[in-house]
Amino acid sequence: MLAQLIVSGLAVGACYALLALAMVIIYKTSEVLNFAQGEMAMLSTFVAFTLLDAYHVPFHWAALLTFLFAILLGIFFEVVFLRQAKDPTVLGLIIITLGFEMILMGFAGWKWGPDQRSFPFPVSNIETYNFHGLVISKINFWTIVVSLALMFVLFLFFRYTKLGTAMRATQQNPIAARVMGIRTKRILSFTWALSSLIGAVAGMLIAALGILDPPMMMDPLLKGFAAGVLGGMTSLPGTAIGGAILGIIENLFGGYVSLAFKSVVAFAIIVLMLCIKPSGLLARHYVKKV
Amino acid sequence: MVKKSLFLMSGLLFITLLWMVPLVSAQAVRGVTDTEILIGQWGPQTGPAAPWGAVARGTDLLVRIINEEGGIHGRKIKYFLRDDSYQPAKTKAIAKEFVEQIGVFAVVGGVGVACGMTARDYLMENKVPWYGPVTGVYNWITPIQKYLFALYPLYDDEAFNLTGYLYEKLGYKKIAMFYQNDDYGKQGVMGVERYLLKKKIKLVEKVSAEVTDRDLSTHALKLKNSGAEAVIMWTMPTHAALILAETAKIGYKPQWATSNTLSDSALMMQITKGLWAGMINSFFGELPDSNHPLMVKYREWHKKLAPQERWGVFYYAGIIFAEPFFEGVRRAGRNLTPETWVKAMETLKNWQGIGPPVTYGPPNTPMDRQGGKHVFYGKVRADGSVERLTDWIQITK
Amino acid sequence: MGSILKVEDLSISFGGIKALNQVSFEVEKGMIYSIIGPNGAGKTTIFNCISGIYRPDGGRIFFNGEEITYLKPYQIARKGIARTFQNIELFSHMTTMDNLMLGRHLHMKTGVWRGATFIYKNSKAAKEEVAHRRKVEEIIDFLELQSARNHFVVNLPYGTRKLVELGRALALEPELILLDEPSAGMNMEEKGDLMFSIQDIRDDLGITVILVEHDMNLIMDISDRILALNYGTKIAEGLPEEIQKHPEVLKAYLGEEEKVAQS
Amino acid sequence: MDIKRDYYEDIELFRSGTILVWSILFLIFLAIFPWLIQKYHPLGFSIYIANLIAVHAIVAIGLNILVGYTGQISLGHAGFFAIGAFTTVIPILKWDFPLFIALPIAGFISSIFGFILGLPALRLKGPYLAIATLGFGMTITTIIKHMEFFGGRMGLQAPKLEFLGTPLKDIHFYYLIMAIAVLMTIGAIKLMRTRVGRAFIAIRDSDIAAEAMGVNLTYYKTLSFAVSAFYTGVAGGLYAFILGFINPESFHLIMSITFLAMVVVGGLGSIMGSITGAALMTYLDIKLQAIQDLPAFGSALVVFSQKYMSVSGISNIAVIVYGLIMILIVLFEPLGIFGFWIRTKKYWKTWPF
Repeated sequence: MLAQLIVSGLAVGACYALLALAMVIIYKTSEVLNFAQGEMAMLSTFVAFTLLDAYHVPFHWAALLTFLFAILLGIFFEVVFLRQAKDPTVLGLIIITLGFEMILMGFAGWKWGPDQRSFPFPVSNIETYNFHGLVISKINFWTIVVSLALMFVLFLFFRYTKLGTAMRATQQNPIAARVMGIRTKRILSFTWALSSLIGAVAGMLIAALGILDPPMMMDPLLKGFAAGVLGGMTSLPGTAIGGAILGIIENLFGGYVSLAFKSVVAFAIIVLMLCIKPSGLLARHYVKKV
Repeated sequence: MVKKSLFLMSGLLFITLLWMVPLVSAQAVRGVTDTEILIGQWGPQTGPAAPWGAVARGTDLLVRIINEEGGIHGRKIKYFLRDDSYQPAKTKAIAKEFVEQIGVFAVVGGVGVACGMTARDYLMENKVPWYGPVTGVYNWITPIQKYLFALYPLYDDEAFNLTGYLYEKLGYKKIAMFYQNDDYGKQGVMGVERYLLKKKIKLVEKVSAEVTDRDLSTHALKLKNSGAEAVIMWTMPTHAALILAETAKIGYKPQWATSNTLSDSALMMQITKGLWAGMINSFFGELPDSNHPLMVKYREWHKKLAPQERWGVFYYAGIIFAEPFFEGVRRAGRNLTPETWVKAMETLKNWQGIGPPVTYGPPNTPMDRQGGKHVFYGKVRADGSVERLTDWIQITK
Repeated sequence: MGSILKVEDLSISFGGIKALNQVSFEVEKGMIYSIIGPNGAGKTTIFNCISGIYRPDGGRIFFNGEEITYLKPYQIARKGIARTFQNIELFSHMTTMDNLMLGRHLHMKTGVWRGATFIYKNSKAAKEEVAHRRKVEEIIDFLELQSARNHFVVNLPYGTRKLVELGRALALEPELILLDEPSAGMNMEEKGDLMFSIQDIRDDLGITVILVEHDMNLIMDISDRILALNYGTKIAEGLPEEIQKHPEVLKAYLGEEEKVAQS
Repeated sequence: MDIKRDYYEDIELFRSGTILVWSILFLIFLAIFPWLIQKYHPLGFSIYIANLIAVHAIVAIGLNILVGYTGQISLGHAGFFAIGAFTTVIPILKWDFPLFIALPIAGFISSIFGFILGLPALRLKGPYLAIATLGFGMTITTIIKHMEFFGGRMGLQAPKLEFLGTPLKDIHFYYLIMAIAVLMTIGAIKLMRTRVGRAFIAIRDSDIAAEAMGVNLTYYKTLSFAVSAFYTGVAGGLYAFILGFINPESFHLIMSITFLAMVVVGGLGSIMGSITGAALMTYLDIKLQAIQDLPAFGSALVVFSQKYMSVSGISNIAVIVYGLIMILIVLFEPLGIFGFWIRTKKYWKTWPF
């Protein structure tokens, strides 16, 4: 049972990590906590659902179109709402993302209604791979693979591409970056597009794991946020580790201690851990210069 | 500056507009005029509990059918549906709006225990008839309220009898329970445990899920490790779908059984990708494809009046929760007041629409205000249709 | 006159770089003591160690003979050490008056209950508040900040903000005040006024001053003693005239100038 | 004129005659509101909304002390609200405490929890504090759900209140709530103008300088959480009686977010802003339910929904409008309604120019 709990925990953790990844990319470049992340992903997933269900588009085309939609949605939010904020406070930004979350949630409810649906996904959530008695459903397995692959690609992207370096520069000092000829506005739009895209991947996987309905991302998003914080909010490997730890702890706690408190134990642990290491697992702690 | 003042102006205009939402002045009997009867219902149309909102829209269909057929005693029904997002503070505001601003004759249905409980005393104090809260808990009948008639079969008794059916008729001795950790799920557990206590055995395992949980792999493992032959499930559709997928994943296939809350087999088959087949379900209303003459009629009207709605169980439950109310209105005659309505309701004896047979009486015991005392059992076939296993069975004495 | 501040072998390093390396010095009561050195020499770091913002890796700091090395900043303030900051750390959304009133924080007693419940003029909290406002007015007069009295400090010019910060430190009624580049961003006239203010602080208010400054004229004019640092190490200490001629100091500054010339 | 003769005038509640007059007018308005409104709107509904607004205003003020004045973020105030509600109702139900004792006790219990939450907050900033407070709010409701002492999942019915043997009606309760709200507002205004309030603002603007000036960060940060929790706890206690029935399920994250929205929309660091923010957001939240019933606009919406969206989801328009209002206010009035008020005031003062 222990091994199985850990394996299932890893599978869930991979979903958390994916969402955390989407949040972290934005936080890295613009220090915005995007509470609308979950609903952006949900909306993208609904678009995919409509393409598949109502227009019978083949899955790969539907996925591609959905990714395109997610990218546009990310850019739309950045350009139409966030960019309009003059000298925003951290709180103001949070409120903007929360407001956008409500709009998206309302829109999805208005367009598709509140019913639960099953998301047609080519990989089954019931068929399993069996490794020496440990079972993992195909979709869980592929979720882990996808999140690791995405993490790796992003890592390379940030480290070695020109755009990635520009994004890092924008994060560390936006004014200097602008002086150096980096078009920070474009970088920001790009960041939102990228984040929304990753969110859409996560949304489709989560919908395929369970069911598709407007509130489907509420719980995963909070856990993703928690995983991101655990990993330090700025570190890509950190989010992977954070997600995995969170998933495993949750499952072990649920399995051996109490199912009732399973969903809040994560937060208790995070608070405790943050008290010991306030900047998360893998982030450097900056001392403010006076 | 211009942009900002425009923004502000439109904001102010909007707020004033909201203030002007039309009011209806009070009549001699609140909500009853020569030509109209006003009734209201709240239901979550937004937020996480929104799937339940279909009930309130189903009632709307029944109202339109009645109006199309000429109304009741020359009066048309005017129906007000308000969204409370499952937030009690809003429910109470809506109840006050119904009574004081719109001036309804009665409230019908209404989802949620906490939501309804904030409004119950207020409605009763103002002598507003309330028919059929959409939850099967004791809160509605204890203490006995003169103007409140409950319909929904009590979760507790339903679970008690479902366990009996599994234990006696189908011979399952190792029974586990999977429930949602709220008032609804807790009452299910109470009923199941009450039955097993009578037989002097225990649940082999009871596993609860929080309403917000979306990962049930641990729950599934616990159920599997218990080795139960049958699992009774007392959850909402989302958790039902998740737990079935998770147990299927680890190769655990017990006999599942569940409450009428999950009796929307078509929906459940769809969201569980077929795993719902074989489920033993209790039902408190006719099956969606039933040949019951009323069902045939309602389905025809549904196609005509509200084709955009799915003919799901939650939806036509809105009809079930309103039918006896309108029967009471009919029996009360042209002189409709809360008092005559209550008197008329108390004359219902084994009256049946598409729901369970309903009996009320003068309020001597709580059960005189509990209408739905029957369910029947069915088994879900592989194609999503339901094989009716029993006729209506009385579950509440 | 006895020593008011004694620093012994103070060391601190950040990520392997020694920001301070065994620096020792002693300040006597009633002095204007200056610390000079090129950028990155560790001047501000000394201030941060004294006021408790950094915890030194080694060494000890004594204030009036009492060790204060590992005390927290607010405890050190309570002992009687006030400071200003290089990059102005004012409470920007408060008025000048309120900024200075915060300096009186330690001398006031009003807590939550009294603060929330005083309504009438003769309540204890009101009386205390009024008494301390009177005190703050004196400081405002002293620094000639009347015109900025009720303005939010965000809107004030840089030089005035520097003065407000100085006033806030004075409001604490400290025995020792640490001024971190008080003249930065000021014009000649303002600098002149500031010089007199600093002297008045010592002479009229009897407060010992430690100064970190780049403006050599100002330092040489008003300092009683000077400490020169380079790369976190003490290179000289003495009277202004001695420092002016000290070969290490000249090298540190000239050396720097050479580098500047080359780049 | 603007000449002050006495230092006391700076800290007076009413800094000028105009404010005094307006404040008195507002109090008179509150006192005769039930009488004013009954002509146009039946009593109970308006009184209920007014009560709800007053309670939300107390929460918003409390939250503003923490968020606007001290600069800490909290996504867990629904937790304090729940603590307040349950710890008010339970002593009254179980041990027959009178309300005026139970309510402050609830406030203090809540502030103890605030103090506890304040401890990790000492070391946490930004997203870290957000997640910690968010977790706190969720944990509190989960604990309440699982303790039968608190009525478990079933919730608790608030007892009927009596005063000298006569049961309190909504209208009596209105005056009680208003009195408490006014007192707590004055308390907050006063507190923010004295030593403690200055320390809070100092921590927000520059914690390093505050500490160097002798402000004990540990003490004042936790104090801010405690004061904020006290306000929220008292409000929670009143809320329980407004609703008449409390269930842990109602104190969810969305509630915390709504509180935060009230504060930001009203204006960070402004007590009056908190009150207007609470009033506006509560009013909209209730009133937007009936958006389809608006003349002309409503039926147009239905037609549009039928054509392009779904009719079953039409109520979601309210959510969309609510979210949009939140965004627009933050975008165009970063200081919230309070900021708008200040600008209008300036505009009128300098009017012909």
